[in-house]
Amino acid sequence: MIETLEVTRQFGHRAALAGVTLSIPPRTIRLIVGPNGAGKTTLVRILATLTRPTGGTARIDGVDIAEDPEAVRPLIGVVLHESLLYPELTALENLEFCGSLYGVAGEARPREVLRLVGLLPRATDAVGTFSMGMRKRLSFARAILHRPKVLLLDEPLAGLDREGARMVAAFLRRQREEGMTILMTTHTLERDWALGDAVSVLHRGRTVLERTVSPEGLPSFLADVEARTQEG
Amino acid sequence: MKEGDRWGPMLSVAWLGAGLVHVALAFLWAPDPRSTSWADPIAFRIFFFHVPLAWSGYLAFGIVFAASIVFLRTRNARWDHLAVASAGVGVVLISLALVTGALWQEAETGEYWRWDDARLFTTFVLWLVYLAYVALRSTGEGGEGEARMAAIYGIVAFASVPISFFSVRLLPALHPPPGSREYMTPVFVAVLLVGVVVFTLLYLLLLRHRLALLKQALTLEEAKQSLEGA
Amino acid sequence: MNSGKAWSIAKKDLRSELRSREGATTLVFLSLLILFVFRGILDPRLGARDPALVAGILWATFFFVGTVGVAGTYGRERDRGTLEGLVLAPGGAFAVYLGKLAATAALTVAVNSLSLLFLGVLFNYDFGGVIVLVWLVMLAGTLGFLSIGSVIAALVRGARSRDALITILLIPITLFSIVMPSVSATAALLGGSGTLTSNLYTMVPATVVFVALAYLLFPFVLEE
Amino acid sequence: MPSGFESLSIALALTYVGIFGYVLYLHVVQRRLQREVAIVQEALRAGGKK
Repeated sequence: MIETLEVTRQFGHRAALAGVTLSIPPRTIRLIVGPNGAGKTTLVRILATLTRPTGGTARIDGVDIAEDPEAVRPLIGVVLHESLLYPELTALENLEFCGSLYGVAGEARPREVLRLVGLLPRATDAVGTFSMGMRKRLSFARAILHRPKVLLLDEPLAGLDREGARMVAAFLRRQREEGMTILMTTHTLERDWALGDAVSVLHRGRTVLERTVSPEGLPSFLADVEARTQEG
Repeated sequence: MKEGDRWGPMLSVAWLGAGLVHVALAFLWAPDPRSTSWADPIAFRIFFFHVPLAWSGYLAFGIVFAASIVFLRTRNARWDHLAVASAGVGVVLISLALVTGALWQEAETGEYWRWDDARLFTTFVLWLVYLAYVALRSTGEGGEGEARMAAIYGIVAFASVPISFFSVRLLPALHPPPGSREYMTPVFVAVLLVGVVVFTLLYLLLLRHRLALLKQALTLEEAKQSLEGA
Repeated sequence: MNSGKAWSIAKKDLRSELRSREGATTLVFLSLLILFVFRGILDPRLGARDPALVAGILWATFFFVGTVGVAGTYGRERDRGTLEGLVLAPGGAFAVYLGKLAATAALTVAVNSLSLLFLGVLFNYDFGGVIVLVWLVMLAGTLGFLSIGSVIAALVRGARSRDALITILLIPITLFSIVMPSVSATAALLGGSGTLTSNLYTMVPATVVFVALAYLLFPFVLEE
Repeated sequence: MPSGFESLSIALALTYVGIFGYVLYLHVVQRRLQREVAIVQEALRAGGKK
């Protein structure tokens, strides 16, 4: 469960986020759409307790991220542009290290998540030898290693080929079935439209529009977005 | 100075007046001929400038330290601006304190610099630390990243001064500074206090100038951005 | 602060280091380079017997090896974007500090020990029975230096001119609080006059204060 | 070794030259920034943008 109320982030007179209000129930995938520089990455980083919000409040499963970031961290799995992986270590060593940070001991869970993303055969290969797509899938495995309640994904499908994107999409749908709350930013709405349950539009740091996804609803939605972001 | 600025001119006039009084007193004060704790009675008067300068330098860096802590807590850019301005003024004051200190040391002992004079030594450490702070500020990145970096360094740096003082003071090569205290007559202390007031006023005056300059730079930055953005 | 996290990070850093050996080779070559430079300019007959000079050479080497070592550990994490993974994990920022400090200290102390050996060979200088105490002073000084060196290295990890910045920022803070006391302690040992205690006496509290500062400030340091 | 009086006057001179030099420096930079702001604002107005 993710709830934010008028979250802002600014320094001096520059406002990266001017007021983001969201409410994302469990078992849903929320797409966050907006041009580059609208504040998508800043929003993910704030919810992931990597960046401090300047104003407003944000709660993950009821825990306020500003007041108690330590309590939020075990609840969230994060996938950023960087893969958070060490190239000189093997896939298994990376996951075991990450497991030790989250109190997940041994190889069992790491092997399980490797199987989930189809990388079990490459468990003992150095991550440095992995392709971009394989690293992305490994960072998904890393994100769910400690069984978080919420997944925060910053343009997770960016740079993936069709096959890679299809695998990640299937993976996310399965996580949704298991009760995960998923927030995912994207700037290629056309391709990811079917994946989301609802879409929030971010424009100049503000949430300006929200719409539940329906298969044929894309064209009308795009028109509304165009209208809403013109007079901004 | 902006027109709505009542304080500026008053502060400058007050400083000029007090400054002249201080210089006059420093010259008129006659040392007690009997006491022997300094070699050259005339040059000793540099003390009336060295100590107030060093004091206002320490004050400046104390404010950088405090402003940095408040900035880290509140993230309000104003405190960061205060820290930058105070550091800039502080480096100037401390540099003058070092120069006058060296001149005074030379008049006393014939050497421009002696490591075992604890006061000169800690003033030098403070000067070095805040040159590094100013160097850090001029990496030119600007924005919150640089401000946060500088705030944290401002705290660590200020804390390192007493550490350096105690660490080196106990070195065998060092002995406590020469000179007994019997020259601290009431008149002497009075002149010194006037000096401290004068140079604290000076610090505030320079700080206002430096803050005004910073504000100007920010308006320029804002104007440029609105030019690009529009 | 969760010590398990600190221990895992230390183990990971050392494993990465053994796997890539990138840090170790740089530091060993740096140490050799500095010692060769001193060896080049000093005629062993007259120069190298003076304890203060030998102590000075040693600590110049230790200072730069420490600076480059600590810069590397945070620099690599920042450039590869893996540092955020450590911030994301529960257990607090201080655990990251302790974990990386332990790994860097292990590597730096190893290289500094080699430097003692290199100096002995290059200057055919016999430390004699006092080598163990000299090593202990090296250990104390290195830990003291790295305790604040890590904070500064982590602080400027993202700055453009970070390598220059690290040296500029570290010198004023560590020169008088850690390096000079270490030099005079080492010189005292090599010269036979035993005022070792007064210097260690000053370095230990300095290190304690630096670690306390790290505890208070590291959450802000790691913020991006 | 300069006499006591020379040291004192040098110290005094350096102190006040330093102070007024710094004030002058701040003043000069302030003037330059003010001119730049005026130029940028002019460009804004000329461009007819908001």
